[in-house]
Amino acid sequence: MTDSTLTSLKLRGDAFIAKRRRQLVVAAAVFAAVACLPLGIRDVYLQNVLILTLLYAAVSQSWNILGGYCGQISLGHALYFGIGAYAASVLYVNYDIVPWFGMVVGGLLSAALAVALGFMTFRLKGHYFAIATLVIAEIGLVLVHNWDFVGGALGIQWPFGTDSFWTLQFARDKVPYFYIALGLLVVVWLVTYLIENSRWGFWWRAVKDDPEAAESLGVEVFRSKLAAAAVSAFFTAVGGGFYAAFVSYIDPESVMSFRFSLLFALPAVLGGIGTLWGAPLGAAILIPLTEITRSYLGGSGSGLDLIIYGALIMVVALAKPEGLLSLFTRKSGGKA
Amino acid sequence: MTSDILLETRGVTQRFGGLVANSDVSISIKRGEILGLIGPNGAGKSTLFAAISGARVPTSGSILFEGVDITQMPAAERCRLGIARTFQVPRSFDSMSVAENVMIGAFVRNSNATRARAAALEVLDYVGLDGRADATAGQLTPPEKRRLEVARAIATEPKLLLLDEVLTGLTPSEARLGMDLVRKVRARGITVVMVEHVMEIVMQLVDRAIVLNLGKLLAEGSPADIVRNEDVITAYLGDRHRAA
Amino acid sequence: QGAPEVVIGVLYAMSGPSAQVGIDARHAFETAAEIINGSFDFDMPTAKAAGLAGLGGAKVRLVYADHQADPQKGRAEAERLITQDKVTALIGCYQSAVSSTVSAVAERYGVPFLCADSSSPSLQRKKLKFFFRPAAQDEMFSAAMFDFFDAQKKKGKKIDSVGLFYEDTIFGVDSSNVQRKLATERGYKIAADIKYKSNSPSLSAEVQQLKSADPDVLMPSTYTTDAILLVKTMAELGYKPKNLVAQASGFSEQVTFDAVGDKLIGAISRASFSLDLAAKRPFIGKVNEMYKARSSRDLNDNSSRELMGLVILADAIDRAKSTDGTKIRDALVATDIPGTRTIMPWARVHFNDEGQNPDASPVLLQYTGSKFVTIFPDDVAIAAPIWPMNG
Amino acid sequence: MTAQALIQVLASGLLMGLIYALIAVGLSLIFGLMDVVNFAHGEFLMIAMYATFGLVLWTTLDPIVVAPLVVGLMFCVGAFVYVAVVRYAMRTKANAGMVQIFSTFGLAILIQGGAQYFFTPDYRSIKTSWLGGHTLDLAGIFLPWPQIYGGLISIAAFAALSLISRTDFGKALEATREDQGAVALVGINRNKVFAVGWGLGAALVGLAGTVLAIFYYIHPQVGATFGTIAYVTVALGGFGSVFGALVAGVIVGLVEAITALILPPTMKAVGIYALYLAVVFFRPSGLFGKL
Amino acid sequence: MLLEVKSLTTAYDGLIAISDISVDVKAGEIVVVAGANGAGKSTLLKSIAGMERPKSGTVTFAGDRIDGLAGHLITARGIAYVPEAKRLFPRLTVADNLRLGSYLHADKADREAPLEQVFTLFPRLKERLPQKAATLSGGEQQMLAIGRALMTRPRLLMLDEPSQGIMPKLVDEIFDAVKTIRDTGVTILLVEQRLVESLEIADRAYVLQTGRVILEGSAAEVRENPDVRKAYLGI
Ligand SMILES: Nc1ncnc2c1ncn2[C@@H]1O[C@H](COP(=O)(O)OP(=O)(O)OP(=O)(O)O)[C@@H](O)[C@H]1O
Ligand SMILES: Nc1ncnc2c1ncn2[C@@H]1O[C@H](COP(=O)(O)OP(=O)(O)OP(=O)(O)O)[C@@H](O)[C@H]1O
Ligand SMILES: [Mg+2]
Ligand SMILES: [Mg+2]
Repeated sequence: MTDSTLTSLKLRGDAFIAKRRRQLVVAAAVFAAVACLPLGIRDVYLQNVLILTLLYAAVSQSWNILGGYCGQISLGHALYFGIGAYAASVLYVNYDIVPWFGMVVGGLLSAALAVALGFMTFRLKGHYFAIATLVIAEIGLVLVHNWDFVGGALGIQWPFGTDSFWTLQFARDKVPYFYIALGLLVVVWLVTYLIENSRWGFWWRAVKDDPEAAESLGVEVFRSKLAAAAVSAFFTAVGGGFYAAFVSYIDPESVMSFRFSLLFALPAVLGGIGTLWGAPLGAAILIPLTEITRSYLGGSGSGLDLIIYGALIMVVALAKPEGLLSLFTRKSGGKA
Repeated sequence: MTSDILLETRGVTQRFGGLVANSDVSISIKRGEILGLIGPNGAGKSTLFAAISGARVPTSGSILFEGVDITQMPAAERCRLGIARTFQVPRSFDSMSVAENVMIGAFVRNSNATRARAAALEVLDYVGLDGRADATAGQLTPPEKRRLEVARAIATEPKLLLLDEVLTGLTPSEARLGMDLVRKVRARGITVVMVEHVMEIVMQLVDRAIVLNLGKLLAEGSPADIVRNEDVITAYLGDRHRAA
Repeated sequence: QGAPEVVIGVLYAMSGPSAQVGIDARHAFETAAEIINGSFDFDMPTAKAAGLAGLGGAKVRLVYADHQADPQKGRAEAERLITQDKVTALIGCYQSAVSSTVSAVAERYGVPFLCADSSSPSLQRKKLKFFFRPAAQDEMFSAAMFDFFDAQKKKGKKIDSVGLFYEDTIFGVDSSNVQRKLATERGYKIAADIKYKSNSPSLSAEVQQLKSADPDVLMPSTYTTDAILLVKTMAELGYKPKNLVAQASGFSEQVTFDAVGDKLIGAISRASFSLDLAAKRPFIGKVNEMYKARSSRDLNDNSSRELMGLVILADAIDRAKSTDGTKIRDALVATDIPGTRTIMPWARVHFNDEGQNPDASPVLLQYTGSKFVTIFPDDVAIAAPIWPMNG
Repeated sequence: MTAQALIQVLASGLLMGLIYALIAVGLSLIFGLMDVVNFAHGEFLMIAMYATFGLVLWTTLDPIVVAPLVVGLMFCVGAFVYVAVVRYAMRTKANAGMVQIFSTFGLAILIQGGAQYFFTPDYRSIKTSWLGGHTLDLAGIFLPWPQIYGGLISIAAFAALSLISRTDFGKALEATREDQGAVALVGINRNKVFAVGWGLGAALVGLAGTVLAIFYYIHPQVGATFGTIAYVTVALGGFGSVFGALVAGVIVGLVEAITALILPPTMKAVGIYALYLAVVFFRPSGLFGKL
Repeated sequence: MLLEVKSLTTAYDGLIAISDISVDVKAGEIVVVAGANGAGKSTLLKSIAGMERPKSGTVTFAGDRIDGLAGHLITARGIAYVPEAKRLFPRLTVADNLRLGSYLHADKADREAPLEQVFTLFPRLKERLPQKAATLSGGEQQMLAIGRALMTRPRLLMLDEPSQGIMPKLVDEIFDAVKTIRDTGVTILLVEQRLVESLEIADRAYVLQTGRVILEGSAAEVRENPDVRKAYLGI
């Protein structure tokens, strides 16, 4: 190889590294800006919306790891969310174990379950897989519904306590929740960022595009899927644990219903599937919209809020099928 | 070097329902050679590639690579051992860029992304696709996709490279460049098996040819012998070659 | 003009499967607000004076929020109503799960929450300071049912076994837990104990089990959709329960009876309300007319509780002479309204230390094919029960 | 439980299974044959039920009589939804599946909102009809006439669909599913083919709606009650197989009924779900799947 | 003139692939288009077939403008196109693929006659009728693609490198077949890299380079052109 090609290679490598660095800088700027939001937004309701947005961004990004990067469209992530919520709640309410620990336990449980279920479902392709995940989550929902130890249909009410960072209970103050949710999003984003440029990240995308070709190029397809499922389930469950602490009451329907599985996928899809910023962007648009249409139109009972909400999802999905993120990225061969 | 046989198939048979695509095929591939695998359409060449590369476990028979039985080994593991293949119908990762496609191959030997990228760019340069490194693979024309297939396979740094009709659809001058590339690959110490229907290429490029017909081994020998083989002419080459 | 306004937050599901309840509730609250804000010659608190006399004739204004039956949304909406709309008090929420999170928010913000129509006993057990429920809860309702059975037994009717049939929600499970306990305590055999999935496409297998068990009394706890499906399926499979005594809900909705025609003749439901009372207290009829004008249906178990709930809340605010949460709370604690001044069959309205009105005596109503008649307790009954229900 | 009761449960399960199959038949066309995800399938059913209810109220005719009208109307609804929504979802190159899921999910919410807006969230039901409330008593085994009617309609609908899928048009549907761009090479107008396909799918679910309206309650969320079961039924039967959807529907009905006897009835869906998982574990493309 | 392409320009995402190309095909002719990889041969055919929308220029077929028409309408007018990537319906059987070829023809004779022709041309297909197209060997897929195009009973058949992946014996047969097809009255526009063989059967030829026509003429003229000889003759 000639010297000139070597230098050109180096240059290109550098451009690539520069791009990665630029992504980090952008992320730092965005997250810093978001971190300043509570300074301006004092209204509890709006803070509540912000927290939900961050939470959905984080959970949707977790879904995106399996669904967007690895191409395994899960319609059952409510299961992992529920496990996180229940683990944190049961450990805290029944055993007085701080929810931080419960979140991690829920995450590990979910990751383990995701791997176990993966042995069953990852042989399935396309819709068969999607329906299998849906069905498994529904089974989970029914079981929890009928499991008295975790409160069954009655759910679990978190006790009132004094405000404390450890128990994640703040009576009126939303700001701590905001920063915890932001922290969660930052962590999930960073993990995605790091994996994206690792061998796993590339393997996942190869598995998504063409598993058979990937296999012939040394990609451990099955293990790739398991790994993606585990990471994805872990963070989804952590999000669930946070949600339980945040709402301080959970019941099966309110953390595990099928609707949630869809709502976790929705921001990533609308924002841009398999991208670093798609899920956060999707959540930033979708969640405030959901909350605000319901709050300001839902009270009438006319169904108008649903009409607007449904139409918006439809319009966004159709107008920018590759995701809203494509509005921000230059039209080049590369990805965002 | 243990032996000069790199890979051996023993009685490989592949059935699809009533159809026998490979029937008791036993061949040996010698280290360092360029072996031509030819035969009529549907003779079972691609099927044999699938068995060797691990895409499909044969109905019966066994496959030995460097003396180790790999018949049941998953494709990914074979790739790490040093077997790489291209697909006759190109199967690129269409959402990724050309360079990223090749990186997937390069990850077999480099766990670090930056190094994998450097390796991938080097291979692209080598096969002459460097100009398209940042294009999305989905945008490539069929001949470009075939070249990408080759690049990806080379990036896995194989010992054995299975090329399934990668030089079709080229003008003669382009085909010449392609043949140079295959020779360069072999010069790196990579054993090459290629399926090709264009006899002008096969004749000039391969050291040895194996002919399959109706799933069975029909003939084996130097290219010059093969084209004179009456059975091969009847089954495969046709009258024009008899005249020639 | 000039008169201060009292803003009250109303939380219901306005979309989703139980949206109709929310919409009916809206009409009930609007009727209540009309009574409070206008001047009516009803012997009911806050009716006579226009507005709240204690607050210089302040008018009540209602702000509605849709919680979509989701506890999280209920909580968020409650916070929004408190912080943005600066509501003085909250009222709601039908679904017990939502009442649970809303009561927690109310407690944290020191805003009274009047739980109008959730009947889960677990709500009051949290001993919240700002939680008040003027109506009965499932324990009281179920106790009334079993009191009725005991009375029937005394009269020589055969009631040995009961069949519990309940949906797998807080409402169903809570209700069945109480009923199971009471049945055991009072020596009734539980011939069937069936928890089913709410909003099922079919109840055939469940009904077949009921039919096989054939209890003396079938005691369903179901929402409207399943009530309709249950009754239709029973008819289809040729199962006529000997008696049916329902935990209201689906069996107090007019639509259920409309949907199933004459199949429910003789069915008994517990209730908080009976239009029969209008004979004794004529203003009840007038209130009902006002409600009917808005919603084109009669007051029922739910809407009556909602309407009365707002009146009781307004009365407390009136007496508190303030919109301060704590003061209203104190006024609520001090509430003491004789039952005759309500539209309900209650003995009295006052709150124990759990915020529960222990004297919200329930009634049992029997459907005669055209209307509901009160059959229990005896002091308000206007007819003897038809028992067994099919004559 | 007596043997008679057991037979009753199985018979009810069978009839319900045929109803599930009838609801799934339209989906097996759209989802199974064309491989387009339609998350608004339950809402199509709901529209058809309201349409039946409205027409019955307006014309005072029997639901069976107005059925053809509803079916025709639903054909238009289906074709319109394709032309106005799904066509755009199918144009995309990247993750078309997800775009379909969410555009039809949005549509489902919109339709629910629309139903609430126009019809209020109240529960409706058709009070009198020829079949409603009538039951066939076979030696103590009760078979409700509406369900028997539904079962027959279901079988007829499947027969019709399997005939359609064998025609050129049926093949054109499958070809368009395989490669939307390539069908032009043989002169197929993919938009026309798919619009008609959606029309037929909606018409079939419309048929289910006219049957359900006789004995089921109607309200804006009623679609959700049947939606999941319909998806599982189609997948269980196997994508691409019309016959599979019919068989799967019946199996789902029976398994559900049996599960309700063995487990607490609240868990009866678990039986169906577990069955699906078991089947695809051994046969990754469902019972009779071709795809 | 059956097909008249005038100053056609087509671009992908703004990148011009062919520019200002004019090509004529008379009824009954076999016209060959040649050129290096990426010269724009396939793009030309795609633009005529309506698979890509040209930026400017016109395409006239049998006197009617067809540029900008949807692909299926162009097929309906009698242009069949076998793309380089074949575009079969992979999970449909060979039989169904062929059957769909005659989608436009309701008449039984219109369906059966070409089928006979296809089976005579490619007996292999007849053996493979119930097999899914995706599992065919590469060469069989090529046969099926040509067969499917013939089933549309075209007036103009456009073939993009039909000899690709075809065994030598059959390559000759394919060229013979092309001639036979022409003799049944179908006009042929052929993109081929095997220039020698194709010029043997062709009437005229065009040579493209980087999106432009650099040479056109009768088959003999093109064969004798020194640049062509250098690029195409002998490996
Ligand atoms: N999955 C399968 N199911 C059924 N038949 C198959 C399958 N795969 C291949 N075949 C058949 O097996 C035979 C051998 O196919 P193969 O692809 O190996 O041929 P080939 O020698 O590579 O031919 P070509 O030169 O045309 O590519 C063909 O007739 C093909 O139709
Ligand atoms: N789908 C596409 N997207 C972007 N660019 C394309 C696309 N298809 C072709 N091109 C570009 O257009 C130019 C012409 O391509 P075309 O396929 O027409 O060439 P060709 O002459 O058919 O070559 P080949 O012999 O390789 O088939 C090439 O530079 C190619 O890279
Ligand atoms: Mg091959
Ligand atoms: Mg080309």
